[in-house]
Amino acid sequence: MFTRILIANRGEIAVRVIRACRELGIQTVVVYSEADAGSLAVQLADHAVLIGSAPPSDSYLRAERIVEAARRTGCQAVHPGFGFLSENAAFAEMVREAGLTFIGPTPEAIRAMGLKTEALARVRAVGVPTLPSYAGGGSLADFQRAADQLGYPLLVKAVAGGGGKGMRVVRTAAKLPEALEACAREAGKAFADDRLFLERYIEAARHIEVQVLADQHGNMVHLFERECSIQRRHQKIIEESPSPYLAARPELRAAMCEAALRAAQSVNYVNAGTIEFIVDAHTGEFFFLEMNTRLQVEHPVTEAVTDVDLVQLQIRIAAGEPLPFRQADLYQRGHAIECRIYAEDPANHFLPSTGDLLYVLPPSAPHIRVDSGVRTGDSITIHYDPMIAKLIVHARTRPEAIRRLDAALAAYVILGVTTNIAFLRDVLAHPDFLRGETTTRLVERAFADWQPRCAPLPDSALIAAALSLLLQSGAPAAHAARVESDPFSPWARLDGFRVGA
Amino acid sequence: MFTRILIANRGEIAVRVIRACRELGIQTVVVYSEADAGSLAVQLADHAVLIGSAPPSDSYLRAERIVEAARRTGCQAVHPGFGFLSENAAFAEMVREAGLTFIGPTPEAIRAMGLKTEALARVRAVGVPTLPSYAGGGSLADFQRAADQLGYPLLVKAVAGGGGKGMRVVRTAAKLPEALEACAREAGKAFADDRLFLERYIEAARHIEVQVLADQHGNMVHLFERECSIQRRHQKIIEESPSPYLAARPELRAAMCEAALRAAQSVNYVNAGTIEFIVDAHTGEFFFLEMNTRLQVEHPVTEAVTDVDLVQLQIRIAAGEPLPFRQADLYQRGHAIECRIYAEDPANHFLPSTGDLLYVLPPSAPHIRVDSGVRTGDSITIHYDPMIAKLIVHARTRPEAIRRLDAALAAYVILGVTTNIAFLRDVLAHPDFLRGETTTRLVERAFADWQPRCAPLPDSALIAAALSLLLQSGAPAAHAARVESDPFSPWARLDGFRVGA
Amino acid sequence: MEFRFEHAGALHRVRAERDGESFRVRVGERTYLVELVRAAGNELVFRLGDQVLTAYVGRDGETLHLAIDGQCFKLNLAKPAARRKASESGAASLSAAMHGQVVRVLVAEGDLVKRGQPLVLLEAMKMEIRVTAPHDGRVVRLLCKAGDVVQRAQPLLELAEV
Amino acid sequence: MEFRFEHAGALHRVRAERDGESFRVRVGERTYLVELVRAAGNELVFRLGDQVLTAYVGRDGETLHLAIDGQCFKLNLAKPAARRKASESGAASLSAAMHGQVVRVLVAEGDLVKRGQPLVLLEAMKMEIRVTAPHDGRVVRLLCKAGDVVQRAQPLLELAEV
Repeated sequence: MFTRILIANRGEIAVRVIRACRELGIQTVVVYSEADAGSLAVQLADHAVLIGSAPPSDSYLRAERIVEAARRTGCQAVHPGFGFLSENAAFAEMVREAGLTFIGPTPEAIRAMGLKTEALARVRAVGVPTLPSYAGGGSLADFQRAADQLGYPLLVKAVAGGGGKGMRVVRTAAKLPEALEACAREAGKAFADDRLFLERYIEAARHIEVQVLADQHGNMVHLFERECSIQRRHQKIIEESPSPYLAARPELRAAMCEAALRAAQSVNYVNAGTIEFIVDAHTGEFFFLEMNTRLQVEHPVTEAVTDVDLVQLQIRIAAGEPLPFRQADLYQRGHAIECRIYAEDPANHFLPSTGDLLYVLPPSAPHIRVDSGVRTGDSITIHYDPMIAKLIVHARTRPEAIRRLDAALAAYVILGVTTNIAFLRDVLAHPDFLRGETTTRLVERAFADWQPRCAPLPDSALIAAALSLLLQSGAPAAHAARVESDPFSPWARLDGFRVGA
Repeated sequence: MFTRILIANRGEIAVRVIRACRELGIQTVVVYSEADAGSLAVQLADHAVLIGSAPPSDSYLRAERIVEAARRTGCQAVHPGFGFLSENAAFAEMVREAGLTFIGPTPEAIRAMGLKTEALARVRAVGVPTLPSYAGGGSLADFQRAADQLGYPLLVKAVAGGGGKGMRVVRTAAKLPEALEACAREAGKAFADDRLFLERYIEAARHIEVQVLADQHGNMVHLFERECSIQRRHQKIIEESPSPYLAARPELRAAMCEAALRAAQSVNYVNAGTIEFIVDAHTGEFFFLEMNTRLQVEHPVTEAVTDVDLVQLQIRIAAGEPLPFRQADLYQRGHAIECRIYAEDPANHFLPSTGDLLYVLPPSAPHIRVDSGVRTGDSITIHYDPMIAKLIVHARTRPEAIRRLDAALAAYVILGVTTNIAFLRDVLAHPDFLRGETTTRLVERAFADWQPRCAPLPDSALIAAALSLLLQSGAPAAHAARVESDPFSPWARLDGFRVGA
Repeated sequence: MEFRFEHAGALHRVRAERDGESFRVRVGERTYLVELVRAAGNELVFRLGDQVLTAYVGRDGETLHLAIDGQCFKLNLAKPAARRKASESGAASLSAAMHGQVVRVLVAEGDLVKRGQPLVLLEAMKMEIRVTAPHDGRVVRLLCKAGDVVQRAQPLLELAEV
Repeated sequence: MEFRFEHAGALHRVRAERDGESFRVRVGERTYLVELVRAAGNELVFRLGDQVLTAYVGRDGETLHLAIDGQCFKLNLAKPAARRKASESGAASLSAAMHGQVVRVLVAEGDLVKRGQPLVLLEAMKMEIRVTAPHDGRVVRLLCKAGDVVQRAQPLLELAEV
């Protein structure tokens, strides 16, 4: 087993990997940008190495600096987290060539699944259904001809895409040229590859994905599904396991899990990966969308229902250990839901809300889990994803999990930036969500004009505001109350606390 | 369903019940003593009613004041938690007579199981094995004669006992009179009932208990076992489910769970209850010890492996709802361990350590749960149990759960009082514990002369100490660092923050 | 002490003063006797009768951010801010909706534009945001250029109604 | 600034001062360049080379409670406390091991007692604690009576060696 691992990431996923390493008795090194010098990940890691300025292109995407940091600090392996270099085959190769272990699949598997068109051809070859599509590569006229053949609505997607970037739904032929241009621009920026392709667009679609784990000894298992249909602007915001759609269709679940294993085997996959499917809610047909050759943001819901620690398993597999279970040993128990808490304004096109986190108090209650990389005093900046936390709950049944999640969201205090908490609570309370009738367009359809309920200002808020100012104003302190001291307060203490020569 | 519940308790269990009520949408009222005016339970409840001074005899044991508070605040039901009045049949009766619902069993069941000798006779009648014993009631000479017949070692126990109070192991006839006197004194104080009885004492004993749940419609299920063999001074400190002893003996588990159901049925039990057994590790024989007619401190380990929220079920059952599952729907998955973190000194006879909690930072990581009723600034006083928190972890396997618990204990920061954290970590690391070969005497046998490992003072600690004093001394603040502000600091702010007329 | 808070366009006056161990707080015509239970960090716990309330308070300049009972409020401590004024030309300025970088300016000074027409492309956190014309008009003045980093609410251009 | 800390009977001298954006801290013969990362609440985060350390600090009178790297330390800020002194009679006082209430005093002044013999019964948190004689001796003076509430370390009686 490794004794020291470098984490080539930031934020909550870096923290998550550090916590897994602590339980395994492995030391951690994080790399960080100047903007993250005081981050929670830097604080929790055993060592931290500065690799550049805030823009990812000068730090978290600088493969050579990261490999150099790993070598210099005596690490044996590199965990890429998700995003940044996690699906970059050249990085995985560079890590391998430096004599280190990349905690993830081989560069070959990353490359094979990274180019969407190649991935589609591969999985089709092993009998996994895919959406009717046009592989692109031609002129605008070629795209227009292919689009007419596929029929509208259709999706324009980036060949190197992922995470909703470089993707547009097009409903009429007239809008196609504009969509192609916008997608190419976004894709060029995000992936340095502006190639596009077209795909059939399913109106009543559910996004359901299957987690797989494979070791270096030829053993592979699936860890059931996650449903991630609740999305805004093609970004997942609520994920759950089991899928309410598959709960009533065990034979469909079995077929999808089996297809996922075949897809992963088609590239001799090793380590943790996810096969994303789109399911037509009307027909029950499912289609391979893509394989994510890394850990997913929403991996905690799988951990909650299977009791498998995916990050620890990733590390064990990379170290050469065999899987400690067979397929028959695995189970999917209870119901888990995750929601992503963002600094964004759902009433204003989900625009990110940058600023300082004046105060953050995560909820505390049985069977909830908070994965977060920020705390009071940190800032949400323009440079990185504005996610504040993932809140995950687990309960025996789906209705109990929804109630638990709602209570936890109600107790989550975040001051200083606008968040999507009120929005998430309204989505959880929507009749379609409660019935499990979720499609990827629920948010767009039912929450297009969402506004936060305008709560009248209660007197208690005004009392609290006045009291807080009164206490700060230097008026006589309330002696009866317990007033906590902050030894690192920059304000001088008046009680004569002064020691030393 | 109830709309408002009164909680007749304090500390972590009051907080636990409040959290359950929040998920159920039920308002809460807590009663509190003067010492608890600023407690977390008071803060989290919707309403709080002062019922007396710090000594429990003037507050938490004042049944009439509690019932009056419930009536005055419009509650429909009373949750007694554990300890205090939770197993007091007269209190349950008083609640019923006030037209309120007691969230627990009937006064009749409490009474039947509360008198140990009656309880033993009842369960023996339905074929549940009990320890050879002498029912007491006679003179010292009668006790001495019975003891000679039972043979030494034996246990002196209080008829109304529980929680290790009024209990002594006696190994020779010479020590019997002294033990009887001490037990009678303790029992009289703790339970207002100084009657005693004698029981066979098993040297290699394991304490294994079975959780049961019964509704008002005649349905009853068990929720498998908890093993609570790790005890100090007859107080449980580490509890787990499944029991490592029963994991290898499924037929014994089935027999014990079946016996537990029979014992509970013998008093027409309703609501949550626990049947405690002692198991002879050498022979595999099991004997009924007592039934606890209330929630247990260690209920979270059962919740972790069964996904059943016991507190919410208690409330639903009391409201007349039927059990939402049958025995066959229940499962026991993964492995859960709880440890109790006490303000006490394990190197000095586990003497409680009173004082102020200068700083408390519970660990934060996936699949851990912290149930606590105190936070930074609170005090551990002479009046109440010195438990600071229960730390519960859940994992797929027992070794993973142990590693997770150890990492969480290492991350738990408690400043101001001596705690048993280092001791608990040493118990978890003991070869017998790791092998699951736990008996109730492990602590007494292997940790009698335990001392904390004397870590040499690292330079980093001295650096931190000096830096903290330097920052407080009014020396120029470090501008590069992020320094959080505390708006309620009693020390005046120097930056001209002053608003209002 | 009297405090004035602006919230959602309304002005609230609150008087608060100590009264023995408690505080007397007057909100409009209502007077409350408030007992302080705990003030620690950003947390304020107080009692009104047998109700115990917890508020979390943070301050950012003249704005008090406050969470109570699962809801967040922003209270402004200053006098009501001066309304955004039309410029001398009779034009109103269009501002950036968030902190970001200007990718492209799609119009020139003097251009006539239609309601909904894209004027400026911003990028932030890898996302493109399009600033569109809120009404038909004429671009009076450009206040940004491609490559500029702009703050939230910073004016990007002035648009006159025509 | 120089600070002196007593820990486990040993005295440690530490000099700390600002040096630009960092701090220079001298512990014995070793000098560290320390960069402060974060100081918030009771939490202090600092950097030593590429190592990032978090310490939690609380203060109780002249005692600094400190947790770092999973271990707790108590550092005394004052000069080493005066050792417990024998009284004029040549007797040493026996103290309460914890805050509690005296249930019963089992001896009288002048009594000769054996090592291990119970002298006083205390009760705290519903638990009985027995104060026993650490050696054979004579009870010189009783300093408590049944019903007294006693603090941790408060003398209960004086016992002379015989």
